[in-house]
Amino acid sequence: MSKAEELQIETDDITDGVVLRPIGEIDLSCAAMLRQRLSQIQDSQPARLVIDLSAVPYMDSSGVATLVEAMQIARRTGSKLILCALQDKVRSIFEIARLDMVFAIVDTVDDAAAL
Amino acid sequence: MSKAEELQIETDDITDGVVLRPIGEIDLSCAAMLRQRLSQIQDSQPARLVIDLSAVPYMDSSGVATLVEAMQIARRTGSKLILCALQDKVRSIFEIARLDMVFAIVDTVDDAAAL
Amino acid sequence: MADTSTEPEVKLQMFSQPRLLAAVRALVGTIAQRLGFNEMQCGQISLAVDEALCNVITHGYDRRDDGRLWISFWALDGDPSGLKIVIEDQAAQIDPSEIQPRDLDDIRPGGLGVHIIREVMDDVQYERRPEQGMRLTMIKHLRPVDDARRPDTSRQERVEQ
Amino acid sequence: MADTSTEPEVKLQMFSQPRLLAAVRALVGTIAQRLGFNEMQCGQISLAVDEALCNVITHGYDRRDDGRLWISFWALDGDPSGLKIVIEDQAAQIDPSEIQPRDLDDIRPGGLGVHIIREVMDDVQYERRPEQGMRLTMIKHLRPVDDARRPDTSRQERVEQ
Ligand SMILES: Nc1ncnc2c1ncn2[C@@H]1O[C@H](COP(=O)(O)OP(=O)(O)O)[C@@H](O)[C@H]1O
Ligand SMILES: Nc1ncnc2c1ncn2[C@@H]1O[C@H](COP(=O)(O)OP(=O)(O)O)[C@@H](O)[C@H]1O
Repeated sequence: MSKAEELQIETDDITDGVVLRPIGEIDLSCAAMLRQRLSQIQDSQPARLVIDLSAVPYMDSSGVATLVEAMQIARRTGSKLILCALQDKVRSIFEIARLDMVFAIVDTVDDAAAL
Repeated sequence: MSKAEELQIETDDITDGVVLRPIGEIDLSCAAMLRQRLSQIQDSQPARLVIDLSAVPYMDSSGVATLVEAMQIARRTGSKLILCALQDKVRSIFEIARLDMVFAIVDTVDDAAAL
Repeated sequence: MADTSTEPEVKLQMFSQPRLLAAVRALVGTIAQRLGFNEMQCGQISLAVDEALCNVITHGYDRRDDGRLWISFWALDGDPSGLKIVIEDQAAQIDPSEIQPRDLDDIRPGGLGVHIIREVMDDVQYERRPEQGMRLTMIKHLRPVDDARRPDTSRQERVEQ
Repeated sequence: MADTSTEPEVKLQMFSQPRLLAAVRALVGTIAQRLGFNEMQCGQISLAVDEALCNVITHGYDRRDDGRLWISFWALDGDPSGLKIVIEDQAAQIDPSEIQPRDLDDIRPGGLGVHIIREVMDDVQYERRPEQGMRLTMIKHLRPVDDARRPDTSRQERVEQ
Protein backbone atom coordinates (compact mmCIF):
# COMPACT_ATOMS: atom_id res chain seq x y z
CA MET A 1 0.00 0.00 0.00
CA SER A 2 1.63 3.15 -1.19
CA LYS A 3 1.29 5.42 1.81
CA ALA A 4 4.39 6.78 3.55
CA GLU A 5 5.37 5.38 6.95
CA GLU A 6 2.77 6.16 9.53
CA LEU A 7 5.10 6.83 12.45
CA GLN A 8 5.46 10.46 13.48
CA ILE A 9 8.29 11.60 15.71
CA GLU A 10 8.28 14.76 17.82
CA THR A 11 11.29 16.12 19.71
CA ASP A 12 11.57 18.57 22.58
CA ASP A 13 14.69 20.14 24.06
CA ILE A 14 15.10 19.85 27.82
CA THR A 15 17.81 21.37 30.06
CA ASP A 16 20.41 18.67 29.56
CA GLY A 17 19.16 16.86 26.51
CA VAL A 18 16.28 15.82 24.32
CA VAL A 19 12.87 14.18 24.66
CA LEU A 20 11.93 12.08 21.65
CA ARG A 21 8.27 11.20 21.26
CA PRO A 22 7.30 8.66 18.58
CA ILE A 23 3.58 8.62 17.76
CA GLY A 24 2.14 5.44 16.31
CA GLU A 25 2.82 1.73 16.13
CA ILE A 26 6.48 0.76 15.77
CA ASP A 27 7.10 -2.27 13.58
CA LEU A 28 9.41 -3.35 10.76
CA SER A 29 7.79 -0.82 8.42
CA CYS A 30 9.07 2.16 10.41
CA ALA A 31 11.86 0.92 12.71
CA ALA A 32 14.49 2.12 10.21
CA MET A 33 13.04 5.62 10.36
CA LEU A 34 13.14 5.62 14.17
CA ARG A 35 16.71 4.31 14.05
CA GLN A 36 17.81 7.10 11.71
CA ARG A 37 16.20 9.76 13.89
CA LEU A 38 17.78 8.36 17.04
CA SER A 39 21.26 8.21 15.53
CA GLN A 40 20.86 11.80 14.30
CA ILE A 41 20.08 12.92 17.84
CA GLN A 42 22.79 10.77 19.39
CA ASP A 43 25.38 12.26 17.01
CA SER A 44 24.96 15.52 18.94
CA GLN A 45 25.74 13.62 22.18
CA PRO A 46 23.00 14.89 24.49
CA ALA A 47 23.68 14.22 28.21
CA ARG A 48 20.14 12.84 28.50
CA LEU A 49 17.92 11.20 25.91
CA VAL A 50 14.35 10.56 27.06
CA ILE A 51 12.18 8.39 24.85
CA ASP A 52 8.54 9.07 25.64
CA LEU A 53 6.55 6.00 24.56
CA SER A 54 3.17 7.22 25.81
CA ALA A 55 1.86 7.49 22.23
CA VAL A 56 3.14 4.10 21.11
CA PRO A 57 0.36 1.51 21.44
CA TYR A 58 2.41 -1.29 19.87
CA MET A 59 6.02 -2.26 19.30
CA ASP A 60 7.56 -5.40 17.82
CA SER A 61 11.11 -6.68 18.17
CA SER A 62 12.40 -4.45 15.37
CA GLY A 63 11.46 -1.47 17.55
CA VAL A 64 13.04 -3.08 20.58
CA ALA A 65 16.23 -3.82 18.61
CA THR A 66 16.42 -0.16 17.64
CA LEU A 67 16.15 0.91 21.28
CA VAL A 68 18.78 -1.65 22.38
CA GLU A 69 21.14 -0.23 19.77
CA ALA A 70 20.47 3.31 20.98
CA MET A 71 21.15 2.19 24.56
CA GLN A 72 24.49 0.71 23.54
CA ILE A 73 25.48 3.94 21.82
CA ALA A 74 24.41 5.89 24.89
CA ARG A 75 26.54 3.69 27.14
CA ARG A 76 29.55 4.12 24.87
CA THR A 77 29.19 7.88 24.79
CA GLY A 78 28.39 8.16 28.49
CA SER A 79 24.92 9.66 28.04
CA LYS A 80 21.72 8.69 29.85
CA LEU A 81 18.97 6.93 27.88
CA ILE A 82 15.63 6.65 29.65
CA LEU A 83 12.35 5.16 28.46
CA CYS A 84 9.11 6.47 29.89
CA ALA A 85 5.35 6.00 29.87
CA LEU A 86 5.19 2.53 28.34
CA GLN A 87 1.71 1.30 27.52
CA ASP A 88 0.83 -2.22 28.77
CA LYS A 89 1.32 -4.00 25.43
CA VAL A 90 4.71 -2.37 24.92
CA ARG A 91 5.78 -3.16 28.48
CA SER A 92 4.80 -6.75 27.79
CA ILE A 93 7.33 -7.16 24.97
CA PHE A 94 10.11 -5.71 27.15
CA GLU A 95 9.18 -8.26 29.81
CA ILE A 96 9.07 -11.17 27.37
CA ALA A 97 12.50 -10.11 26.08
CA ARG A 98 13.66 -9.69 29.73
CA LEU A 99 14.79 -6.16 28.92
CA ASP A 100 12.58 -4.50 31.51
CA MET A 101 15.49 -4.69 33.95
CA VAL A 102 18.10 -3.63 31.41
CA PHE A 103 16.57 -0.30 30.39
CA ALA A 104 15.91 2.60 32.73
CA ILE A 105 12.12 2.73 32.57
CA VAL A 106 10.09 5.36 34.42
CA ASP A 107 6.46 6.46 34.43
CA THR A 108 6.58 10.07 33.21
CA VAL A 109 8.76 12.49 31.29
CA ASP A 110 9.19 14.48 34.53
CA ASP A 111 10.51 11.37 36.31
CA ALA A 112 12.89 10.86 33.40
CA ALA A 113 14.17 14.42 33.61
CA ALA A 114 14.81 14.00 37.33
CA LEU A 115 16.55 10.63 37.13
CA MET B 1 -14.66 -19.85 15.24
CA SER B 2 -16.59 -21.62 17.89
CA LYS B 3 -17.22 -18.91 20.45
CA ALA B 4 -20.77 -17.90 21.36
CA GLU B 5 -22.12 -14.57 20.14
CA GLU B 6 -20.21 -11.69 21.61
CA LEU B 7 -23.12 -9.30 22.08
CA GLN B 8 -24.24 -8.80 25.66
CA ILE B 9 -27.60 -7.23 26.45
CA GLU B 10 -28.49 -5.54 29.73
CA THR B 11 -31.98 -4.37 30.67
CA ASP B 12 -33.19 -1.91 33.27
CA ASP B 13 -36.75 -1.18 34.35
CA ILE B 14 -37.82 2.46 34.35
CA THR B 15 -41.12 4.00 35.55
CA ASP B 16 -43.09 3.43 32.37
CA GLY B 17 -41.03 0.87 30.55
CA VAL B 18 -37.64 -0.66 29.86
CA VAL B 19 -34.13 0.45 28.93
CA LEU B 20 -32.31 -2.08 26.77
CA ARG B 21 -28.54 -1.74 26.55
CA PRO B 22 -26.69 -3.90 24.01
CA ILE B 23 -22.91 -4.05 24.59
CA GLY B 24 -20.71 -4.83 21.60
CA GLU B 25 -20.74 -4.68 17.82
CA ILE B 26 -24.06 -5.53 16.17
CA ASP B 27 -23.77 -7.40 12.88
CA LEU B 28 -25.27 -10.42 11.16
CA SER B 29 -23.69 -12.76 13.73
CA CYS B 30 -25.79 -11.39 16.59
CA ALA B 31 -28.72 -9.46 15.07
CA ALA B 32 -31.00 -12.50 15.53
CA MET B 33 -30.19 -12.53 19.24
CA LEU B 34 -31.01 -8.82 19.56
CA ARG B 35 -34.25 -9.38 17.61
CA GLN B 36 -35.32 -12.20 19.93
CA ARG B 37 -34.62 -10.13 23.02
CA LEU B 38 -36.49 -7.14 21.64
CA SER B 39 -39.55 -9.19 20.72
CA GLN B 40 -39.54 -10.77 24.20
CA ILE B 41 -39.62 -7.31 25.76
CA GLN B 42 -42.19 -5.99 23.30
CA ASP B 43 -44.49 -8.93 24.08
CA SER B 44 -44.98 -7.36 27.50
CA GLN B 45 -46.06 -4.11 25.78
CA PRO B 46 -44.03 -1.51 27.74
CA ALA B 47 -45.28 2.07 27.31
CA ARG B 48 -41.67 3.13 26.63
CA LEU B 49 -38.75 1.16 25.20
CA VAL B 50 -35.42 2.99 25.34
CA ILE B 51 -32.54 1.45 23.40
CA ASP B 52 -29.28 2.75 24.81
CA LEU B 53 -26.63 2.40 22.08
CA SER B 54 -23.78 4.05 24.00
CA ALA B 55 -21.89 0.75 24.19
CA VAL B 56 -22.37 -0.16 20.54
CA PRO B 57 -19.32 0.95 18.54
CA TYR B 58 -20.54 -0.58 15.29
CA MET B 59 -23.78 -1.64 13.63
CA ASP B 60 -24.47 -2.96 10.15
CA SER B 61 -27.76 -3.07 8.26
CA SER B 62 -28.85 -6.30 9.96
CA GLY B 63 -28.84 -4.36 13.23
CA VAL B 64 -30.69 -1.47 11.65
CA ALA B 65 -33.28 -3.86 10.16
CA THR B 66 -33.87 -5.29 13.63
CA LEU B 67 -34.48 -1.81 15.03
CA VAL B 68 -36.81 -0.88 12.15
CA GLU B 69 -38.82 -4.00 12.87
CA ALA B 70 -39.00 -3.13 16.57
CA MET B 71 -40.14 0.38 15.67
CA GLN B 72 -42.94 -1.01 13.50
CA ILE B 73 -44.10 -3.25 16.34
CA ALA B 74 -43.96 -0.28 18.72
CA ARG B 75 -46.11 1.81 16.37
CA ARG B 76 -48.67 -0.97 16.04
CA THR B 77 -48.94 -1.44 19.79
CA GLY B 78 -48.90 2.28 20.54
CA SER B 79 -45.69 2.26 22.60
CA LYS B 80 -42.77 4.67 22.40
CA LEU B 81 -39.45 3.43 21.01
CA ILE B 82 -36.50 5.77 21.52
CA LEU B 83 -32.85 5.34 20.54
CA CYS B 84 -30.20 7.13 22.55
CA ALA B 85 -26.46 7.81 22.78
CA LEU B 86 -25.47 6.77 19.26
CA GLN B 87 -21.72 6.70 18.62
CA ASP B 88 -20.55 8.50 15.47
CA LYS B 89 -20.11 5.38 13.34
CA VAL B 90 -23.54 4.10 14.27
CA ARG B 91 -25.13 7.48 13.62
CA SER B 92 -23.45 7.41 10.22
CA ILE B 93 -25.31 4.28 9.10
CA PHE B 94 -28.64 5.76 10.21
CA GLU B 95 -27.82 8.83 8.12
CA ILE B 96 -26.78 6.81 5.07
CA ALA B 97 -30.03 4.83 5.36
CA ARG B 98 -31.92 8.15 5.88
CA LEU B 99 -33.44 6.74 9.04
CA ASP B 100 -32.07 9.47 11.33
CA MET B 101 -35.34 11.37 10.81
CA VAL B 102 -37.55 8.30 11.14
CA PHE B 103 -36.42 7.19 14.59
CA ALA B 104 -36.71 9.25 17.76
CA ILE B 105 -33.01 9.71 18.58
CA VAL B 106 -31.81 11.53 21.70
CA ASP B 107 -28.48 12.00 23.45
CA THR B 108 -28.95 10.36 26.84
CA VAL B 109 -31.10 7.83 28.65
CA ASP B 110 -32.46 10.68 30.80
CA ASP B 111 -33.55 12.57 27.68
CA ALA B 112 -35.22 9.38 26.47
CA ALA B 113 -37.09 8.94 29.74
CA ALA B 114 -38.34 12.53 29.55
CA LEU B 115 -39.41 12.44 25.88
CA MET C 1 -12.67 -0.09 -14.01
CA ALA C 2 -9.05 -0.22 -12.92
CA ASP C 3 -6.69 -2.96 -14.06
CA THR C 4 -7.56 -6.20 -12.26
CA SER C 5 -4.92 -8.22 -14.02
CA THR C 6 -2.19 -7.64 -11.43
CA GLU C 7 -2.20 -9.77 -8.31
CA PRO C 8 -3.85 -8.27 -5.25
CA GLU C 9 -1.57 -7.13 -2.43
CA VAL C 10 -3.75 -8.93 0.05
CA LYS C 11 -6.30 -11.67 -0.56
CA LEU C 12 -8.45 -13.29 2.09
CA GLN C 13 -10.26 -16.60 1.72
CA MET C 14 -13.02 -17.39 4.19
CA PHE C 15 -16.21 -19.35 4.70
CA SER C 16 -19.67 -17.81 4.54
CA GLN C 17 -19.87 -17.37 8.31
CA PRO C 18 -21.24 -14.25 10.01
CA ARG C 19 -18.93 -14.77 13.02
CA LEU C 20 -15.96 -13.96 10.76
CA LEU C 21 -17.30 -10.50 9.83
CA ALA C 22 -15.62 -8.68 12.72
CA ALA C 23 -12.17 -9.94 11.72
CA VAL C 24 -12.71 -8.89 8.11
CA ARG C 25 -13.80 -5.42 9.24
CA ALA C 26 -10.63 -5.07 11.30
CA LEU C 27 -8.51 -6.04 8.29
CA VAL C 28 -10.34 -3.71 5.91
CA GLY C 29 -10.28 -0.79 8.33
CA THR C 30 -6.52 -1.07 8.86
CA ILE C 31 -5.76 -1.40 5.15
CA ALA C 32 -7.85 1.70 4.44
CA GLN C 33 -6.21 3.60 7.30
CA ARG C 34 -2.75 2.83 5.94
CA LEU C 35 -3.79 4.27 2.59
CA GLY C 36 -4.69 7.56 4.26
CA PHE C 37 -8.46 7.33 4.65
CA ASN C 38 -9.74 9.09 7.76
CA GLU C 39 -11.41 7.28 10.63
CA MET C 40 -14.97 7.88 9.42
CA GLN C 41 -14.08 6.73 5.89
CA CYS C 42 -12.35 3.61 7.24
CA GLY C 43 -15.49 2.78 9.20
CA GLN C 44 -17.68 3.29 6.14
CA ILE C 45 -15.46 1.19 3.87
CA SER C 46 -15.54 -1.62 6.45
CA LEU C 47 -19.32 -1.25 6.57
CA ALA C 48 -19.63 -1.52 2.79
CA VAL C 49 -17.55 -4.72 2.78
CA ASP C 50 -19.57 -6.10 5.71
CA GLU C 51 -22.82 -5.42 3.81
CA ALA C 52 -21.49 -7.06 0.66
CA LEU C 53 -20.42 -10.14 2.64
CA CYS C 54 -23.81 -10.32 4.40
CA ASN C 55 -25.46 -10.36 0.97
CA VAL C 56 -23.21 -13.16 -0.29
CA ILE C 57 -23.96 -15.13 2.88
CA THR C 58 -27.72 -14.57 2.96
CA HIS C 59 -28.66 -14.36 -0.74
CA GLY C 60 -25.78 -16.08 -2.52
CA TYR C 61 -25.31 -18.96 -0.11
CA ASP C 62 -28.80 -18.89 1.43
CA ARG C 63 -27.20 -18.73 4.91
CA ARG C 64 -25.22 -21.95 4.42
CA ASP C 65 -21.98 -21.62 6.37
CA ASP C 66 -19.75 -23.77 4.14
CA GLY C 67 -19.65 -21.50 1.09
CA ARG C 68 -16.27 -20.10 0.11
CA LEU C 69 -15.59 -16.47 -0.64
CA TRP C 70 -12.60 -14.31 -1.43
CA ILE C 71 -11.82 -10.66 -0.74
CA SER C 72 -8.95 -9.05 -2.65
CA PHE C 73 -7.36 -5.65 -2.10
CA TRP C 74 -5.41 -3.40 -4.45
CA ALA C 75 -3.92 -0.02 -3.56
CA LEU C 76 -4.64 2.28 -6.50
CA ASP C 77 -1.99 4.76 -7.50
CA GLY C 78 -2.87 7.80 -9.52
CA ASP C 79 -4.54 11.05 -8.63
CA PRO C 80 -6.57 10.58 -6.58
CA SER C 81 -5.18 7.34 -5.20
CA GLY C 82 -7.57 4.84 -3.70
CA LEU C 83 -8.49 1.33 -2.76
CA LYS C 84 -10.05 -1.37 -4.91
CA ILE C 85 -11.81 -4.27 -3.21
CA VAL C 86 -13.13 -7.31 -5.07
CA ILE C 87 -15.44 -9.90 -3.48
CA GLU C 88 -15.91 -13.23 -5.26
CA ASP C 89 -18.05 -16.25 -4.45
CA GLN C 90 -19.08 -19.64 -5.83
CA ALA C 91 -22.78 -19.08 -5.15
CA ALA C 92 -25.69 -19.11 -7.56
CA GLN C 93 -25.35 -16.61 -10.39
CA ILE C 94 -28.00 -13.94 -10.76
CA ASP C 95 -28.55 -11.15 -13.25
CA PRO C 96 -26.49 -8.18 -11.92
CA SER C 97 -29.33 -5.83 -12.88
CA GLU C 98 -31.47 -7.52 -10.22
CA ILE C 99 -29.16 -6.29 -7.49
CA GLN C 100 -30.72 -2.92 -6.82
CA PRO C 101 -31.09 -0.58 -3.85
CA ARG C 102 -34.70 -0.18 -2.85
CA ASP C 103 -36.74 2.98 -2.40
CA LEU C 104 -35.74 4.31 1.02
CA ASP C 105 -39.13 5.98 1.52
CA ASP C 106 -40.65 2.55 1.90
CA ILE C 107 -39.53 2.02 5.46
CA ARG C 108 -39.26 -1.66 6.28
CA PRO C 109 -36.69 -3.99 7.83
CA GLY C 110 -33.92 -4.93 5.39
CA GLY C 111 -33.15 -3.75 1.91
CA LEU C 112 -30.41 -1.31 2.91
CA GLY C 113 -27.22 -3.18 2.00
CA VAL C 114 -26.92 -2.28 -1.68
CA HIS C 115 -27.87 1.33 -0.94
CA ILE C 116 -25.10 1.57 1.68
CA ILE C 117 -22.52 0.00 -0.65
CA ARG C 118 -23.37 2.46 -3.45
CA GLU C 119 -23.45 5.43 -1.09
CA VAL C 120 -20.06 4.67 0.48
CA MET C 121 -18.06 3.52 -2.55
CA ASP C 122 -17.28 5.60 -5.66
CA ASP C 123 -17.64 2.75 -8.13
CA VAL C 124 -19.67 -0.46 -7.65
CA GLN C 125 -19.98 -3.20 -10.21
CA TYR C 126 -21.60 -6.62 -9.98
CA GLU C 127 -20.87 -9.26 -12.61
CA ARG C 128 -21.03 -13.00 -13.17
CA ARG C 129 -17.64 -14.71 -12.91
CA PRO C 130 -16.81 -16.66 -16.09
CA GLU C 131 -16.33 -19.87 -14.09
CA GLN C 132 -19.06 -19.72 -11.47
CA GLY C 133 -20.44 -17.39 -8.82
CA MET C 134 -20.54 -13.60 -8.66
CA ARG C 135 -17.94 -10.84 -8.48
CA LEU C 136 -18.40 -7.44 -6.87
CA THR C 137 -15.81 -4.76 -7.63
CA MET C 138 -15.77 -1.67 -5.42
CA ILE C 139 -13.51 1.36 -5.67
CA LYS C 140 -13.09 4.16 -3.17
CA HIS C 141 -10.92 7.17 -3.96
CA LEU C 142 -9.03 9.03 -1.29
CA ARG C 143 -10.51 12.34 -2.46
CA PRO C 144 -13.40 13.09 -4.79
CA VAL C 145 -12.19 12.75 -8.38
CA ASP C 146 -10.74 16.14 -9.33
CA ASP C 147 -13.33 18.56 -10.70
CA ALA C 148 -10.84 19.62 -13.38
CA ARG C 149 -11.45 16.31 -15.08
CA ARG C 150 -15.20 16.80 -15.17
CA PRO C 151 -16.86 19.33 -17.45
CA ASP C 152 -16.09 22.51 -15.52
CA THR C 153 -18.95 24.95 -15.94
CA SER C 154 -17.18 27.98 -14.46
CA ARG C 155 -14.28 27.61 -16.88
CA GLN C 156 -16.63 27.03 -19.79
CA GLU C 157 -18.32 30.29 -18.94
CA ARG C 158 -15.01 32.13 -19.00
CA VAL C 159 -14.18 30.62 -22.38
CA GLU C 160 -17.55 31.62 -23.77
CA GLN C 161 -17.15 35.25 -22.75
CA MET D 1 0.25 -31.37 16.15
CA ALA D 2 -3.46 -30.93 15.48
CA ASP D 3 -5.13 -32.05 12.30
CA THR D 4 -4.08 -29.75 9.47
CA SER D 5 -5.98 -31.65 6.84
CA THR D 6 -9.20 -29.65 7.12
CA GLU D 7 -9.40 -26.34 5.32
CA PRO D 8 -8.64 -23.25 7.39
CA GLU D 9 -11.56 -21.04 8.33
CA VAL D 10 -9.62 -18.01 7.20
CA LYS D 11 -6.59 -17.85 4.93
CA LEU D 12 -4.72 -14.68 3.99
CA GLN D 13 -2.35 -14.34 1.06
CA MET D 14 -0.02 -11.37 1.03
CA PHE D 15 3.31 -10.09 -0.25
CA SER D 16 6.44 -9.86 1.91
CA GLN D 17 5.85 -6.19 2.71
CA PRO D 18 6.34 -4.68 6.16
CA ARG D 19 3.64 -2.07 5.49
CA LEU D 20 1.04 -4.87 5.52
CA LEU D 21 1.94 -5.97 9.07
CA ALA D 22 -0.52 -3.64 10.80
CA ALA D 23 -3.46 -5.05 8.82
CA VAL D 24 -2.45 -8.63 9.64
CA ARG D 25 -2.19 -7.75 13.35
CA ALA D 26 -5.70 -6.30 13.27
CA LEU D 27 -7.02 -9.49 11.66
CA VAL D 28 -5.20 -11.81 14.08
CA GLY D 29 -6.22 -9.79 17.13
CA THR D 30 -9.89 -9.87 16.20
CA ILE D 31 -9.88 -13.59 15.40
CA ALA D 32 -8.23 -14.30 18.78
CA GLN D 33 -10.69 -12.03 20.57
CA ARG D 34 -13.64 -13.84 19.04
CA LEU D 35 -12.25 -17.12 20.35
CA GLY D 36 -12.25 -15.74 23.89
CA PHE D 37 -8.64 -14.69 24.41
CA ASN D 38 -8.28 -11.65 26.65
CA GLU D 39 -6.89 -8.33 25.45
CA MET D 40 -3.32 -9.00 26.58
CA GLN D 41 -3.34 -12.46 24.99
CA CYS D 42 -4.73 -11.06 21.73
CA GLY D 43 -1.92 -8.51 21.67
CA GLN D 44 0.68 -11.20 22.31
CA ILE D 45 -0.69 -13.54 19.64
CA SER D 46 -0.63 -10.65 17.13
CA LEU D 47 2.95 -9.95 18.22
CA ALA D 48 4.00 -13.57 17.68
CA VAL D 49 2.52 -13.54 14.16
CA ASP D 50 4.17 -10.17 13.46
CA GLU D 51 7.55 -11.57 14.55
CA ALA D 52 7.13 -14.66 12.40
CA LEU D 53 6.23 -12.53 9.37
CA CYS D 54 9.21 -10.22 9.99
CA ASN D 55 11.45 -13.30 9.95
CA VAL D 56 10.00 -14.56 6.68
CA ILE D 57 10.44 -11.10 5.17
CA THR D 58 13.99 -10.47 6.43
CA HIS D 59 15.54 -13.96 6.50
CA GLY D 60 13.36 -15.96 4.10
CA TYR D 61 12.95 -13.34 1.40
CA ASP D 62 16.01 -11.25 2.27
CA ARG D 63 13.79 -8.13 2.44
CA ARG D 64 12.51 -8.56 -1.13
CA ASP D 65 8.94 -7.21 -1.25
CA ASP D 66 7.57 -9.50 -3.96
CA GLY D 67 7.66 -12.78 -2.03
CA ARG D 68 4.35 -14.47 -1.38
CA LEU D 69 3.23 -15.77 1.98
CA TRP D 70 0.11 -17.30 3.46
CA ILE D 71 -1.37 -17.21 6.94
CA SER D 72 -4.06 -19.76 7.81
CA PHE D 73 -6.28 -19.90 10.89
CA TRP D 74 -8.09 -22.79 12.51
CA ALA D 75 -10.26 -22.59 15.61
CA LEU D 76 -9.40 -25.63 17.75
CA ASP D 77 -12.21 -27.37 19.57
CA GLY D 78 -11.48 -29.56 22.54
CA ASP D 79 -10.59 -28.78 26.11
CA PRO D 80 -8.91 -26.39 26.23
CA SER D 81 -9.98 -24.89 22.92
CA GLY D 82 -7.55 -22.71 21.05
CA LEU D 83 -6.23 -21.21 17.87
CA LYS D 84 -3.88 -22.72 15.33
CA ILE D 85 -2.00 -20.41 12.98
CA VAL D 86 0.14 -21.64 10.08
CA ILE D 87 2.51 -19.38 8.12
CA GLU D 88 3.85 -20.64 4.80
CA ASP D 89 6.27 -19.13 2.31
CA GLN D 90 8.10 -19.89 -0.94
CA ALA D 91 11.45 -18.68 0.35
CA ALA D 92 14.73 -20.55 0.65
CA GLN D 93 14.51 -23.68 2.79
CA ILE D 94 16.71 -23.95 5.86
CA ASP D 95 17.23 -26.62 8.48
CA PRO D 96 14.49 -26.02 11.11
CA SER D 97 17.01 -26.77 13.85
CA GLU D 98 18.88 -23.60 12.86
CA ILE D 99 15.94 -21.46 13.87
CA GLN D 100 16.74 -20.96 17.54
CA PRO D 101 16.14 -18.30 20.16
CA ARG D 102 19.40 -16.74 21.33
CA ASP D 103 20.73 -16.38 24.84
CA LEU D 104 18.89 -13.36 26.26
CA ASP D 105 21.79 -12.49 28.58
CA ASP D 106 23.78 -11.46 25.55
CA ILE D 107 22.13 -8.08 25.15
CA ARG D 108 22.35 -6.90 21.57
CA PRO D 109 19.99 -5.52 18.94
CA GLY D 110 17.92 -8.25 17.26
CA GLY D 111 17.60 -11.92 17.94
CA LEU D 112 14.35 -11.68 19.92
CA GLY D 113 11.76 -12.88 17.41
CA VAL D 114 12.00 -16.64 17.90
CA HIS D 115 12.16 -16.19 21.67
CA ILE D 116 8.97 -14.12 21.62
CA ILE D 117 7.17 -16.64 19.40
CA ARG D 118 8.11 -19.53 21.71
CA GLU D 119 7.24 -17.56 24.84
CA VAL D 120 3.81 -16.50 23.59
CA MET D 121 2.62 -19.67 21.83
CA ASP D 122 2.11 -23.09 23.44
CA ASP D 123 3.39 -25.10 20.49
CA VAL D 124 5.79 -23.91 17.79
CA GLN D 125 7.02 -26.04 14.93
CA TYR D 126 9.14 -25.13 11.90
CA GLU D 127 9.36 -27.49 8.94
CA ARG D 128 10.23 -27.55 5.26
CA ARG D 129 7.19 -27.66 2.97
CA PRO D 130 7.29 -30.66 0.62
CA GLU D 131 6.99 -28.39 -2.44
CA GLN D 132 9.11 -25.38 -1.53
CA GLY D 133 9.61 -22.86 1.25
CA MET D 134 9.02 -23.16 5.00
CA ARG D 135 6.01 -23.74 7.22
CA LEU D 136 5.59 -22.51 10.77
CA THR D 137 2.77 -24.01 12.85
CA MET D 138 1.80 -22.23 16.08
CA ILE D 139 -0.84 -23.23 18.59
CA LYS D 140 -2.18 -21.18 21.47
CA HIS D 141 -4.63 -22.68 23.94
CA LEU D 142 -7.28 -20.64 25.64
CA ARG D 143 -6.18 -21.93 29.05
CA PRO D 144 -3.05 -23.82 30.10
CA VAL D 145 -3.46 -27.49 29.20
CA ASP D 146 -5.12 -29.17 32.17
CA ASP D 147 -2.60 -30.44 34.73
CA ALA D 148 -4.64 -33.63 35.11
CA ARG D 149 -3.33 -34.76 31.75
CA ARG D 150 0.32 -34.36 32.73
CA PRO D 151 2.09 -36.77 35.07
CA ASP D 152 0.77 -35.56 38.39
CA THR D 153 3.47 -35.89 41.06
CA SER D 154 1.22 -35.26 44.05
CA ARG D 155 -1.06 -38.10 43.02
CA GLN D 156 1.90 -40.39 42.32
CA GLU D 157 3.10 -39.76 45.86
CA ARG D 158 -0.26 -40.73 47.23
CA VAL D 159 -0.22 -43.93 45.21
CA GLU D 160 3.24 -44.77 46.43
CA GLN D 161 2.29 -44.38 50.07
N1 LIG E 1 -24.47 -11.19 -3.45
C1 LIG E 1 -25.76 -11.26 -3.86
N2 LIG E 1 -26.22 -12.38 -4.46
C2 LIG E 1 -27.50 -12.45 -4.85
N3 LIG E 1 -28.41 -11.47 -4.72
C3 LIG E 1 -28.01 -10.33 -4.12
C4 LIG E 1 -26.68 -10.17 -3.66
N4 LIG E 1 -26.59 -8.94 -3.14
C5 LIG E 1 -27.79 -8.38 -3.24
N5 LIG E 1 -28.67 -9.20 -3.84
C6 LIG E 1 -30.09 -8.90 -4.17
O1 LIG E 1 -30.29 -7.49 -4.02
C7 LIG E 1 -31.35 -7.23 -3.07
C8 LIG E 1 -31.05 -5.98 -2.24
O2 LIG E 1 -30.01 -6.24 -1.31
P1 LIG E 1 -29.86 -5.35 0.00
O3 LIG E 1 -30.00 -3.92 -0.39
O4 LIG E 1 -28.59 -5.72 0.65
O5 LIG E 1 -31.10 -5.72 0.91
P2 LIG E 1 -31.47 -7.10 1.65
O6 LIG E 1 -30.25 -7.94 1.63
O7 LIG E 1 -31.87 -6.68 3.02
O8 LIG E 1 -32.59 -7.67 0.85
C9 LIG E 1 -31.44 -8.48 -2.22
O9 LIG E 1 -32.73 -8.67 -1.69
C10 LIG E 1 -31.08 -9.57 -3.24
O10 LIG E 1 -32.20 -9.92 -4.01
N1 LIG F 1 11.48 -17.67 8.53
C1 LIG F 1 12.82 -17.84 8.67
N2 LIG F 1 13.56 -18.22 7.61
C2 LIG F 1 14.87 -18.40 7.76
N3 LIG F 1 15.56 -18.23 8.91
C3 LIG F 1 14.88 -17.84 9.99
C4 LIG F 1 13.48 -17.64 9.93
N4 LIG F 1 13.08 -17.28 11.16
C5 LIG F 1 14.19 -17.25 11.94
N5 LIG F 1 15.29 -17.60 11.26
C6 LIG F 1 16.66 -17.72 11.79
O1 LIG F 1 16.59 -17.71 13.22
C7 LIG F 1 17.38 -16.63 13.76
C8 LIG F 1 16.74 -16.04 14.99
O2 LIG F 1 15.59 -15.27 14.62
P1 LIG F 1 15.06 -14.14 15.59
O3 LIG F 1 15.02 -14.66 16.97
O4 LIG F 1 13.78 -13.66 15.04
O5 LIG F 1 16.15 -12.98 15.55
P2 LIG F 1 16.60 -12.03 14.33
O6 LIG F 1 15.55 -12.13 13.27
O7 LIG F 1 16.68 -10.66 14.93
O8 LIG F 1 17.94 -12.55 13.90
C9 LIG F 1 17.55 -15.66 12.61
O9 LIG F 1 18.71 -14.89 12.73
C10 LIG F 1 17.57 -16.57 11.39
O10 LIG F 1 18.84 -17.09 11.20
